[in-house]
Amino acid sequence: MKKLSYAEALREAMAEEMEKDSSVFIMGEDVGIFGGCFGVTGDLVERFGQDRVRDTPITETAIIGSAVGAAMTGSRPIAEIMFAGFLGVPMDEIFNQAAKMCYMTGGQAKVPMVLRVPNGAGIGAAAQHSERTEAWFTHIPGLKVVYPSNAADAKGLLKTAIRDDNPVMFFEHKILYNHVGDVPEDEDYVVPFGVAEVKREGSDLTIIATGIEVSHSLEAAEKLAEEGISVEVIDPRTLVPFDKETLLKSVEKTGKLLIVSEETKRGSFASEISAVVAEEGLFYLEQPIKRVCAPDAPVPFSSVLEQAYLPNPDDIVTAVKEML
Amino acid sequence: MKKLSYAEALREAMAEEMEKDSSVFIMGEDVGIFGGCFGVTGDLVERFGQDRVRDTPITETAIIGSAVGAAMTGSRPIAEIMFAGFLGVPMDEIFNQAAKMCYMTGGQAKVPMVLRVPNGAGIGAAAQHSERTEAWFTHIPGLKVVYPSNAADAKGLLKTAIRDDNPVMFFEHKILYNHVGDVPEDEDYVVPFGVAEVKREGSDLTIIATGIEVSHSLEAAEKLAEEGISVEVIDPRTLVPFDKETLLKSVEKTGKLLIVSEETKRGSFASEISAVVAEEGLFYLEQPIKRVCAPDAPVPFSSVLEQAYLPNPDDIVTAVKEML
Amino acid sequence: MKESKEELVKLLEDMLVIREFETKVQKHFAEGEIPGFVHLYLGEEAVAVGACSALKEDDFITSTHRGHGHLLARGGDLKKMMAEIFGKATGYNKGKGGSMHIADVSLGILGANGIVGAGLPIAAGSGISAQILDKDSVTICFFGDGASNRGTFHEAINMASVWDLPVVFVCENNLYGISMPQYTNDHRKGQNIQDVSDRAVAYGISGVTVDGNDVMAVNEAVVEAVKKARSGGGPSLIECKTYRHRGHFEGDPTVYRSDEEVERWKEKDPIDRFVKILKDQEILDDEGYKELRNEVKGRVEEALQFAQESPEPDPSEVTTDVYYGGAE
Amino acid sequence: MKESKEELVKLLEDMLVIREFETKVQKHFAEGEIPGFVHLYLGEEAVAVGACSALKEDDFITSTHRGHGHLLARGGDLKKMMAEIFGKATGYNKGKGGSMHIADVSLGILGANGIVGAGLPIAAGSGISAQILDKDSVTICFFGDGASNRGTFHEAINMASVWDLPVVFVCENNLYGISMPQYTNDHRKGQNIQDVSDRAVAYGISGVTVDGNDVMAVNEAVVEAVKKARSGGGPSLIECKTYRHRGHFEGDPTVYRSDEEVERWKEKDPIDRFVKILKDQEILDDEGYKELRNEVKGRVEEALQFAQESPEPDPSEVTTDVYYGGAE
Ligand SMILES: Cc1ncc(C[n+]2csc(CCOP(=O)(O)OP(=O)(O)O)c2C)c(N)n1
Ligand SMILES: Cc1ncc(C[n+]2csc(CCOP(=O)(O)OP(=O)(O)O)c2C)c(N)n1
Ligand SMILES: [Mg+2]
Ligand SMILES: [Mg+2]
Repeated sequence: MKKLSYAEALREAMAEEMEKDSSVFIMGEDVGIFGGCFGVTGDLVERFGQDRVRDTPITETAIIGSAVGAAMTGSRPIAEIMFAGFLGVPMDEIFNQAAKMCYMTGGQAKVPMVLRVPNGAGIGAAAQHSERTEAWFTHIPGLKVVYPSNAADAKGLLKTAIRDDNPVMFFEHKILYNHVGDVPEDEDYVVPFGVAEVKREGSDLTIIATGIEVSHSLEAAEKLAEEGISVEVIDPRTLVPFDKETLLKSVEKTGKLLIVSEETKRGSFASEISAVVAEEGLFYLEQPIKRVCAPDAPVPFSSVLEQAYLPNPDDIVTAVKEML
Repeated sequence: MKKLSYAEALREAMAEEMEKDSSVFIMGEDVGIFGGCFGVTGDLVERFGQDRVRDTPITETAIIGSAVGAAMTGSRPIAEIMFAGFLGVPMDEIFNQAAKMCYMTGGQAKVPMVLRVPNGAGIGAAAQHSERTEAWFTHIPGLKVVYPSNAADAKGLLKTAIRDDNPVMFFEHKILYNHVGDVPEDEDYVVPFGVAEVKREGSDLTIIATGIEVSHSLEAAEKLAEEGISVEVIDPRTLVPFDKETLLKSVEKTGKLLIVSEETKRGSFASEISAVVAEEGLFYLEQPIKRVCAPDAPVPFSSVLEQAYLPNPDDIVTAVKEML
Repeated sequence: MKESKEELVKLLEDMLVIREFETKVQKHFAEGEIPGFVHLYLGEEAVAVGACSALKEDDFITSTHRGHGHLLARGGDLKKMMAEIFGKATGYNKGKGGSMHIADVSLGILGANGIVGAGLPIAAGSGISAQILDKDSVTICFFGDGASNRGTFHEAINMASVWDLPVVFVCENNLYGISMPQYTNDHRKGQNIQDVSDRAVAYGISGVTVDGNDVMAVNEAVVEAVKKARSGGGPSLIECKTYRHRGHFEGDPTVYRSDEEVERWKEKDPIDRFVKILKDQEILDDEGYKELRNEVKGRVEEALQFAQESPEPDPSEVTTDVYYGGAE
Repeated sequence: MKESKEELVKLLEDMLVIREFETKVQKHFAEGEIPGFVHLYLGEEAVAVGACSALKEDDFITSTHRGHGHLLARGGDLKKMMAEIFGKATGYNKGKGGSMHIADVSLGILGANGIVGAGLPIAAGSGISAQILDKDSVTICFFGDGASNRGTFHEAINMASVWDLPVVFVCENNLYGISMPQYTNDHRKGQNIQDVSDRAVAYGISGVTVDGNDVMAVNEAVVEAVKKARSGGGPSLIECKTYRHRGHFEGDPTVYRSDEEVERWKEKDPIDRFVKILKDQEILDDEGYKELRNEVKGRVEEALQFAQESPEPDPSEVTTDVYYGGAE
């Protein structure tokens, strides 16, 4: 094990896969000498050269469209889009090209590409640079959707994503970039898709959360434990494929489900999780399924407003208590 | 009352509003002399001229972006995007400009625009011309999302949309265009947003559906009635705002909820509806909430596959019986 | 450039294949045997054939909604194509794609595409692969005049020019995008310039306009651009002025253009013109042409029969191929 | 064009307001008083001022992420601006927008914008309104060199040219989009042409490049373009070559450019240059300049104080203004 930040873990995953496979390359805005807007690509351009770490013009549509073309012709692109709020720009390329190409061609076309994107609020970046947009992509068949909550998973999941033969949406929470964690040293350490992790065992209530909300939920669980309330916290790690078995088993045990997400509530992936349980685990439930989410509003700028907007550990504690 | 097709009803709504308000105009691809890809705009260019019925280049991004600019400066654009599957192209303009402008400016900016778009499958148009994409937009705060299931609602809701001071996503199901129905003659006939209609009363189970699935559900309800099963069918008519009171009241009565949608299941608006009931009406439920949706796959071309892909009245009948 | 007798006759043959194939599709669409939308390539044969004949085996093309001609010119199998258009299990895409998505990826065809302008970034990406994988393959990107107004045109060509990607952008200017004329003197037009190739200036690359109904002219321009691309010289933009004989899609009443205009262009038919040249140069005689046509007709007829007799896909196929290799 | 003494001094004053305002923002950002991202306009003052001074009251502008200068040049209220940048309830956007979304819609400012290139279609739409509502207003659209590589640039200018929309597209070419140079001799560049204005050819409109650090030159070019637009002559593209003195955003270590380059450009400072001209022409003397600067400094200081003393927004404001006028 070594200590790495989430950002370093991501960089290491890319570096290792690029060492191993010369068809892997990176492209995006300011991923070269600038090192990426959040410093994730760092020194990779020095190590692998400008051909394999490509600074692009401001051209999200072409970045993703060309990633599709590169992936179809033998390369394995890792494309970075600077903010999840910009994903509307190359949405057609994701939706109509990357996601559907295999199906439309009757299984002929292989599109092994990873789209890395910083997600979420908390840095005062306001309405167009703070969004959570993963729900859109869970609604697009043909994509896989990944969202690591810690450094080890960041590395292991990104390596799996790069090796996958399908388009993978890889969300990274901005606030997590500097979070440091233990990461296995083994170069072959990978985290498989579709396997949730029970981050904390408990018997009174199940919380499911992704990204930064995993930390928030664990913090809330800790506080609740002091009051004798036992909360189980599940991190699905990948939204598509989604490990519903682990979740259903937990809900069977606890009888209560709280879904925590910084997404705006309506139409969120939190809603999807709720629907899965309402369809396949209804009789386990002793209480309504609660979603603690952001309100249905854009992300405000002012720090006071942004903090009011985002669900925090206290909100989680309150919600849990209401359910008991 | 007069008999109009869904397409004619839409055209009449636009014509009446354009007569009344000279700031209302239409733009889109082939909406002029061609009359619209599905014939909805028809002869409007002859009646209102090329200035107010604007044929655009193939330029979805500029269509929606300019609609935002026009709406902010005193006009009331009605923009047509030819297929709901193309909405990825102007997604940024919808998400980051139309939907957020009012909020970002602290309430200064008014963006009264309607985005009309044909939705859904059933005509062999394959993966990129058959999608249901409304769920994305329900997840975008600042938009209203409308989906009429019949000619009268088409007219009444479109008039409300044109008069609304906010961006409205107006989905139309392709298969419905030729459906003829009774439409009130009154020029001031409008249908308010956020008011569901109980299309058929019943006591054993509640079905909620939009667009073409309302017809399918009513057909299924008819068949089930012959077997003595009493199904209530609800059409929310607008997804945002969503009339949850009507739904919850119905579920309280019947104890069972089936959601029918041609959307691909994961991340659909069907999931959102389920989540709302699992959160606010759980104790009414005697059975798990079932979602009868399209599978998580792109829309296939072959008619055999497309029919297998789409939920039909028989699928609804089967699902209802499983729930009783 | 094509010069030998065999090469020239092959150009004609390729155009005839498209002509006969599309005529068959037209007929059977009208008879209700083909679902969905069909956009025919009739009248534009010289572009696909002139361009694709400039490529070698491991090159690539991207195609459009009007893609049958591109696939055929690239050597697509007539049977699998016709079967796909009929939505049959034996089709290239197992009936999942249909006319608008028909492709043979093994021939380097990176998809027909239902999204206008979507092929341009994909072609750029194929060009990136050549650099990453250190191959000398070139990609031809077909797109329409209408597509040249989309942002993808701008972004993809800009990217290709910045990185000297080996891509040849071939604009099929058939004067319309559905009902919208490419250029007129009033406000109803796709763009405010007569020649799409003028746009090359915006990217610092070379742009030319050629007679798209002259298969030799197309071939000559594309051969040169391919050579340049293959040797690291970067992308080019070639505009081919041509005309579609049919409506935008089958069923289009074409209210937006006059019968006279159609007739004028039919007089410039790329096949008739090329046949005349071959006859004038005594490369082909009446008999030989007839024979060639009959032979082609026979192949297309066979393909039709294959399609008609092929089985429908099994409904269980609906959910396969969502992910490559099967698993989610 | 500006000619009178008052007009010329007003140009200087407007530039000074931007200079002082941005310098204040820089300082207080560094002190941690301002959240989020801040992109300063220092060094580019001549563009906003030269352009906005060509407009009349009911004209419009669209702005960018680097928008303070545009708003100030258009007459924005210093207090409300500073308060917004501080995220206060008294700000233009009630603290909901911040630096990147700051706007005064009543002044015809259609939003700063965090999405690069988003303003171009919005400006086209404002141009459409002029036609629909039969008004003679003109819209200036500011955008960067980097933005000119986005599809929105292409689609919006194409639309504007096709319909002769009254829009003046003003490209602020400050040589970089974050770390990416606009043009170089190698593969690392935003575009393969030296002058963004060359792109006008692609739309059949006029395109010119001017010295963006010369407020008179900018004003002259924009005045002419506005006149043309107002009289139905359609859009123009004006490229202003300029330079940002600071990093892309505050906190940018600017590893991608040399100190010498920065120094070279500081020598071309638009304000110093214009002051020299005014002094040479004896329109302004040292004393007058000092007075003007002090007066401006005072106003900015007042605005700062207002911002600092203003209350934070009430948390309940989070969910208001999602829809215009309140109701869902
Ligand atoms: C992004 C997008 N917008 C609109 C359409 C609808 N559409 C299909 S073909 C077409 C016209 C295309 O014109 P052009 O590029 O000139 O090709 P042509 O049909 O003339 O060969 C349009 C508008 C589409 N498929 N995709
Ligand atoms: C669509 C989009 N892509 C990327 C970004 C991130 N970004 C913000 S400013 C910027 C550079 C813009 O360059 P330019 O247009 O030249 O304006 P400048 O900052 O130089 O004034 C980038 C890439 C963004 N905000 N929006
Ligand atoms: Mg065309
Ligand atoms: Mg710049």
